[in-house]
Amino acid sequence: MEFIINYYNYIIVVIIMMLGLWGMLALSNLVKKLISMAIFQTGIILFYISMGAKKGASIPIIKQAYDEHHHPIHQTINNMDYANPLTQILMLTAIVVGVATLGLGLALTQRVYSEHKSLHEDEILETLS
Amino acid sequence: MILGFDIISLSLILLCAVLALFIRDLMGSVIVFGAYSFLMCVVWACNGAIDVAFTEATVGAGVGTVFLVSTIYSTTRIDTFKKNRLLKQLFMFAVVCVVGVLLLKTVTDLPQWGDAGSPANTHLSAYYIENSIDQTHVPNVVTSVLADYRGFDTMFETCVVFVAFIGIFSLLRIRKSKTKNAATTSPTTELTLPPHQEVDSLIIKTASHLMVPFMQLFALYVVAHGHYSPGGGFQGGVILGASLILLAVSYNFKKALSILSEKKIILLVSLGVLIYAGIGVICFFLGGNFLDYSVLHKILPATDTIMARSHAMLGVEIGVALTVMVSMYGIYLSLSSNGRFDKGL
Amino acid sequence: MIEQAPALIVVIPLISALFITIIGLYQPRVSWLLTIITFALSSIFAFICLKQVVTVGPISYVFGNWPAPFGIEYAIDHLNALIVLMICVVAFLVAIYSKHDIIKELGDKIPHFYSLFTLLVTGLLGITLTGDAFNLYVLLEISALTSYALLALSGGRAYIATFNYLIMGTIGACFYLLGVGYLLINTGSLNMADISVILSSNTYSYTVLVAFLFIMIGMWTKMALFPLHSWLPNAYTYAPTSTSCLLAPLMTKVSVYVMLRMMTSVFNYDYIFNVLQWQHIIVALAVIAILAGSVLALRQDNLKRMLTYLIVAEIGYMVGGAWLGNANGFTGASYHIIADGFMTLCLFLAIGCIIYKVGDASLSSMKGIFTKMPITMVGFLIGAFSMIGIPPTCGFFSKWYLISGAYEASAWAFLVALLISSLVNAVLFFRIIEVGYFQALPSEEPNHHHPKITRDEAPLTMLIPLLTTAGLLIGIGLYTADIVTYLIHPFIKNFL
Amino acid sequence: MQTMTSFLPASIVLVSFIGSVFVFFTKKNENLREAWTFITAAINIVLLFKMAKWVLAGNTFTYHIAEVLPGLPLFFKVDGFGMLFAFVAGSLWVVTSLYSIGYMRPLKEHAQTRYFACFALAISATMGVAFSGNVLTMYLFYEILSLSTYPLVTHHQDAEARGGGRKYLTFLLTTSIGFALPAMIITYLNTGTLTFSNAGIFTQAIDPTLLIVLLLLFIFGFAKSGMMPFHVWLPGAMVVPTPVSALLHAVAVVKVGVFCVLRILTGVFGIDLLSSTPLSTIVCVIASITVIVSSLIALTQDNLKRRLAFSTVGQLSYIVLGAGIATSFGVVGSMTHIAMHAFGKITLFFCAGAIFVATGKKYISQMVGIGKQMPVTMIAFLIGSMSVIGLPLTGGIISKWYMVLGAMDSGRLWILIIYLISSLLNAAYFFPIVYNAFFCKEEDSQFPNKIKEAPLAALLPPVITAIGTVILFIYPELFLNFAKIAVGVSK
Repeated sequence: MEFIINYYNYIIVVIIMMLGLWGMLALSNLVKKLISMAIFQTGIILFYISMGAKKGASIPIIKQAYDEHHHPIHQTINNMDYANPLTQILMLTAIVVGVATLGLGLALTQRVYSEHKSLHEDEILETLS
Repeated sequence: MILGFDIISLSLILLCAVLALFIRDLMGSVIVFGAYSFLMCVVWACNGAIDVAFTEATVGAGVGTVFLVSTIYSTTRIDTFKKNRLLKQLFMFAVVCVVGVLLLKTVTDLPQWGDAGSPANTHLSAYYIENSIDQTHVPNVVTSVLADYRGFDTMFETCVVFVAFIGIFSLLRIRKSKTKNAATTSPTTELTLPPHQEVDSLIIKTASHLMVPFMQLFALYVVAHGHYSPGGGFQGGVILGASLILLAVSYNFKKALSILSEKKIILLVSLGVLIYAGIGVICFFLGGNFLDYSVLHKILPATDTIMARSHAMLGVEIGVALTVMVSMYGIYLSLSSNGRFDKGL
Repeated sequence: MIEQAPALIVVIPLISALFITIIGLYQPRVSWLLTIITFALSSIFAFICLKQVVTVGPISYVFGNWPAPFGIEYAIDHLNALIVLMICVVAFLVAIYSKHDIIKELGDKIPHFYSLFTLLVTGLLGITLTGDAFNLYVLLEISALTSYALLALSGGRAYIATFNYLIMGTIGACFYLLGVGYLLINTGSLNMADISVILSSNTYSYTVLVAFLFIMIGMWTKMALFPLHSWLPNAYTYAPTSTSCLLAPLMTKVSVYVMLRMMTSVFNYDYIFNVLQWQHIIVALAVIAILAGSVLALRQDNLKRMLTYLIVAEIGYMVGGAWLGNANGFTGASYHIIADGFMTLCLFLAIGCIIYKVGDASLSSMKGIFTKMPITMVGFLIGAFSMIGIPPTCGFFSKWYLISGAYEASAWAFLVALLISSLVNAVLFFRIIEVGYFQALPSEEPNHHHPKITRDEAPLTMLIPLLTTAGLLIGIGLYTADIVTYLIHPFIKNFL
Repeated sequence: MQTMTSFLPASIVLVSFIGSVFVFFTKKNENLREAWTFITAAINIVLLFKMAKWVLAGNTFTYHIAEVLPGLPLFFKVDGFGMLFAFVAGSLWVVTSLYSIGYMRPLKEHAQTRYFACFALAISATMGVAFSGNVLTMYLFYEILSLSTYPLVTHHQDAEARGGGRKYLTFLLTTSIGFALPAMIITYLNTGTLTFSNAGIFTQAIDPTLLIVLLLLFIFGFAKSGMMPFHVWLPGAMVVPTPVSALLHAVAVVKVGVFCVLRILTGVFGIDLLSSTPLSTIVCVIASITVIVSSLIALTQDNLKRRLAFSTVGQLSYIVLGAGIATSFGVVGSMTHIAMHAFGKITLFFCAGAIFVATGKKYISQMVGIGKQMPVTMIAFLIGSMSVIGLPLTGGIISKWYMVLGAMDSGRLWILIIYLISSLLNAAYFFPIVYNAFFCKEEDSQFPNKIKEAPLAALLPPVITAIGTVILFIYPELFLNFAKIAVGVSK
C-alpha cells in the first residue's frame, strides 16, 4: 500500500504513456492517432509534474509581505514550501507544443481526407498501392 | 495535496484514456478526451502545478477539443474497423509492453512522490524559488522563470504557436480562384453564407454576446496579473482567442472576419513574436546579452535593473498573448472551414 | 557585436522569418531576397564564431545574462561551430536555389514557404548550438513542425506521408522529452554540462540508463535509423523539391549531431562504452541500416526516392562510426555529418534541376540528360563521386576515417557494409550515367549518331548553388586535414 | 642523391589536364582540337626530358600538393620507375593520338571531341599515378583514370559497349573500393605512413597473416593489372575502338595496374620483406597461374583483339611475376618489361586496327593471306609479336632476360619453367597468324594479291612503334637505366 501511494503517479504515467504510444502506432484512424498522441504527451507532462510535486507545499507563488509603503519585506523563502516551478514551466511549453502539433496534425488529417476520402490508414494505403 | 483524490482522479483519467481510444464514434471519443484533459487539470492542480492546470484547461481541454471537433465536422465521425489490423496491433502491443516494463522497472528507482528533497526539487528549482523575488520582483516563480530565466525557451514556444498557425494556414488555405470548380462559389474573402447558417439561435447569439466582454476582461487580467497570480501570456492569450472563437461559432465567419481579417491575423501573429524578440534585440543595442532585460532600465523611466526585468516580462507576456490569441483564432478558422474561410461549425 | 555573434546566428533568422511573413502580405517576391540576406548574415556570424572557437576555444553565451545552469546557455565548441556554419551555408544555397522552383510549385504560398523555411533553419541552428537539454526539445519541435508544414505543401500523396512523419517525429520528440525528464529527476538540472558533472559524481543508476536509452531512441527515430526509418522515404519523395533539398541534408544530420552531443556532453565515454556496452548491438543496427538502405535504393526507379534510401544508409555510416568507440570512428562520424550534408545537398539540387526541367525524376526520363543539361550533370557527377567515395571529394575521406575506425574496433561487418554500400552507390549512379549519357533521347532513332538534343539548362539561380556545392565537396575534401586537426580532434579529445 | 622540390611533375599532370579542357572547348574546329592534343603531348615530352636528366643523375623530384589527411599529404615524388613509366605513357600518347586521327576520321566516328578530351584526361591521370609519392596519391589518380576511361570504353554507345563499360567499371571500382581502399587504410593504421620507400614501410614487426591478407588485397585491388580472376573486364572491354584498345592495353590502363602493383610490392612491402617471407612465393604462384591460363585461353580465341587481350593478361602477370621473384634483377626486368611490352603490344593493336580499317576483318580465320595485301602492317605485326614472345632483335628479350636472371638468382627453377612454357605458348598463338598471313597456299588466300594498306595515319604508327621495338633492343639503356636507378642497382 505504501508503495502504491508513493509511486501511484508514476505507475499511471507509464500506463497512460504506453496507451498513447500504442494508439499512435497501432490504431488506424488518423484522428484517433492524434488523440493517442495527445494522451502520450499528457502522460509525459504528468511525469514531469509528479516529479515536481512536494508533499505539503503550496503553489509556486511566493507569499510576499509588504510594509505600509508597498515595499516588499525581506523574508527567507523555504524551498520546501512551494511546488517545483521548473517542471511546470517545462510542461507549459510542452502543452503548447502539444496543441500546436495537434493542430498541424488535424490540418493534415483534413487534407488527407479531402485527398483520399478516408481517415482509415489501411484504406488510404490500399488506394495508393 | 489530497492523496485519495489524486488516486481517484488518476484512475478516472485512465478510464477516459482507454475510452477515448476505443469509442467507435469519433465525436464521442473527442468528448471523452476533453473530459480526460479536464481531469488531468485537476490532477495537476492537486500536484501544485496551478499554472499548468490553467494552461491545460484553456489549451488542451478547451481549444484542443474545439480543434478536434472542427476537424471531425470537416471530415467524418465514423471510425471504420477492420480486422486485418489485429496482427499489427498485437505486435505493437508487444513493443509497447517491452517499453512499459522498462519504464516500470525504473519506478522504484525514482524518488517517492512528493519528496521535497529529490534532486529535481532541489538543484535548479530551489534557486528559482529562493531568488525570484530578489532578482526579478515577481512573486509568481513560474512567470519569472518562464519569461526571464528561461525566457529564451518561451520565445521559441511562442514561435511554435506562430509556426503552427502559419503551417496550418498555408496547408489548408484554399483560394477559390485557384481551385477548379470556381463556378460554385463566389470569391472567398467576400463571403456569402449558405442559408442554413443564418438559422442561428438568437439565444446563443445573445448569450455569447454577453459573455465575450467578460471573457476578454478576465483574459486581460490573466495576462496582466501573471506576475502575482497563476496565468500569463499563454493562458490569457488562449482565453482571448476562445472569446473570438465563441463569436465565430455563435455568429458566422463574416462577423468573425470583420473583427479580424485574414491579413490582420497574419500581421498580428507575427507582431506578437516580434514584440518578444524585439525586446530581446533592444537588449542587444543597450549592450546586454539577448533577453537580458536588466539593461532596459536605461530606457525605461524610474526603474532599476530588477524592476526593468519585471516590466519587460509584462512586455513579453503581452507579445505572447497577442500571438497565442490570434493564432488560436486563425487555426480555428482554418480548421473549421477546411481552409475555405466561408463557414465553420 | 562579435561577442553577441552566437545569439545573432539564431536571432537574425528568427526575426527575419517574422518580417518575411509581414512583408510577404504585401510584397510576396521580396521574401526570397530577405531569406538570402538572412542566411548570408547568419553565415557570416557563424564564421566569426568558428574563427573565435579555433583561436580562443569553446564559447559560452548565456541568455538573459543568467549564469549557466539557471539560464539558458549556448555552448559552442569546435564541432558545432562547424556544423552551424554548414547549416547556414546549406540554407543560403537552398534559399537561392528555391526561387524559380517555389514559384512553379507553390504559387501564392511563397511568403509562408520562406517564413517556415527560415524558422526551420532557426530551429536547426538552435538545436546545434544550445547547451540546454530542454531548449533543445523546444527547438526540435520548431524544426519538426516547420518541416511537417513544408513537406506537406506540395499536396497529393505528401499529406499522408507527412502525417506518418508527424506521428513518428512526435514519438521521437516525446521519447527525447521523456529521457530529459529522467535526467532531470536524477540531477535536477537541464544544462548539459551541469548534468554531466552531476551524473559523473554519482553512480549511474538504472534511471540514467533509461534516460540515455530514451534520448537515443528519440534521436534514432528523428534521424531514421533503420527499423525506425519508414517515414523518411515517402516524406522526402513527395515533398516540394526545395523542401527536400533543405531537409535531406540538414534534418537527419542535425539529429546525428544531437546524438553525438548527448554522448559527449551529457554522458561520457566510460559510461557509454564500458558500463553500458551497447556498441555491438548498435553497430549491428548500423550495418543493417547501411545494407537495407542500399538494397532498397537499388530497387527504386525514381531518383529522388533512391536518394532518400541512400540517406537511410548514410545514417548507418554516422551512427555506426560514432558507436565504434574510437577516435577514428568518431572523427569519421563527425566529419561525415559535414560531408554527407553537402553531398546530399548536391545530389538533391541536381535532381531538383532535372525535375524542374524534365518534370519527373524516373530513370527512364534521364535519357539524353547529359546533352540537355550538361552543367547540372557536372554537379550531379561530383555529388555522385563523393557518394561513391572517390578522392579527392569529401565522401572519400569520411569513408577513410570510418573504415579506419571499423578496423581498429575490429568491427568487420561494419567495414564490409561500408564497402558494399560504396559499391552499391557506384552501381546506382553509373546506372544513371549510363542512361543519361549513352542512351539517346526517346524520340531519337537509335542509330542516329549526332543527336540533336537542344540544351535546356535550369536557370542560373539553380545552377550557381549546385556548382558551388559541387565545388565545396572537393574543397572540403582537400581541406580534410585542417578540418580534422583544428575542429574535430579538439572536440573528441575531451570525450575519449 | 638529391631531393628537389619542383613543380615539374605537377606541371606535367596539369598540362595534360589543361590540354583536355582545351580539346573539349574547341570541338567546333577539328584541326585545332587535334593540334591541342599534339601541343600538350609535345610539351609533356619536353618536360619529361628535362626531368629525365636529373633523375638519371640519381636525384628525385618531389612536389607537395595538399595535406588532405593529417600527416598524409597528396604529393608527387619522381624516381626512376616513375620516369620510366611516364616516358612510356608520354611517348606512346603521341603515337596513339596520331593513330586515333587516322582511325577515327575515315570511319567518321561520333563524339570525337569527347574521345580526345577523355584521352588527354586519362594521360593526365596516368602521369599522376607515375609520379605519385604515396599510396593515397596513387589511389586518387588510379580512380580518376578509371572514371576518365569509362566514356572511352562505352564509346560506341550501343548495348554491347554499355555492357562492356558496365563490366569495366564494376570490376575496377569493386576491386579498388573493396580491396585496395581497406588495404591502404589498414596499412596506414599499422605503419603510420603510406610513402613509398625502397626499404618498404612495414618496418615494425607485424602479424604475418595480416601481411598476406594485405598483399592479396593490394594485388587484386588494382585490378587494372588483370590478375585472374579479376581479368574479366579486359576481354570484355574489347568492344572499344582500336585506338582505345591500344590505350587500354599498352599505354595507360593495364600498365597503370601493373605499375601500381609493382609500386606496392617494391615501395610498400619492399623486396627484402617479400623475399624473406612467403609473400614472394604467393605473388609468384598467383602470377604464374594467370600467365599459363591466359595464354591457353588466348590460343582458343579467334577474334584477333580478344587474342591480343588475353595475351596482355598473360604479359601483365609476367611483370608481376618478375617483381614477385623479389630480386633486384627480377624487379629491373619487370619494370623494363612495362616499356618493352607496351611498345610490342601497341604495335600489335595498331596492326589489328589497321587491318580493320583497311579490310573490316576482325577474326583471325578471316586473315589468311592478308600479308599479301598488307605486307608492311604484317611485318610490323611480326616484330611486335616477336617482342611479346621475347625473341632477339626486339626489346622484349632484354626484359625477359633480366627476369630470368632474377629467377635464377632466387633459386626457384620452377619459375624458369613457367617462363619457358609461356614463351612457347606465346609463340604458339602468334606465329600461326603471321605464317598464315604470308605463307598460306594461294587458293586459301582470302585477299587479292594487290597491296592495299591502311591510310597513312593508321599505317605510320605501327611502323614507328615496331621500329621503336627494335631500337629498344639496340639501346635498352633508355629504359633500363631508369629501372636500375629505381631499384638501386649500379649501371
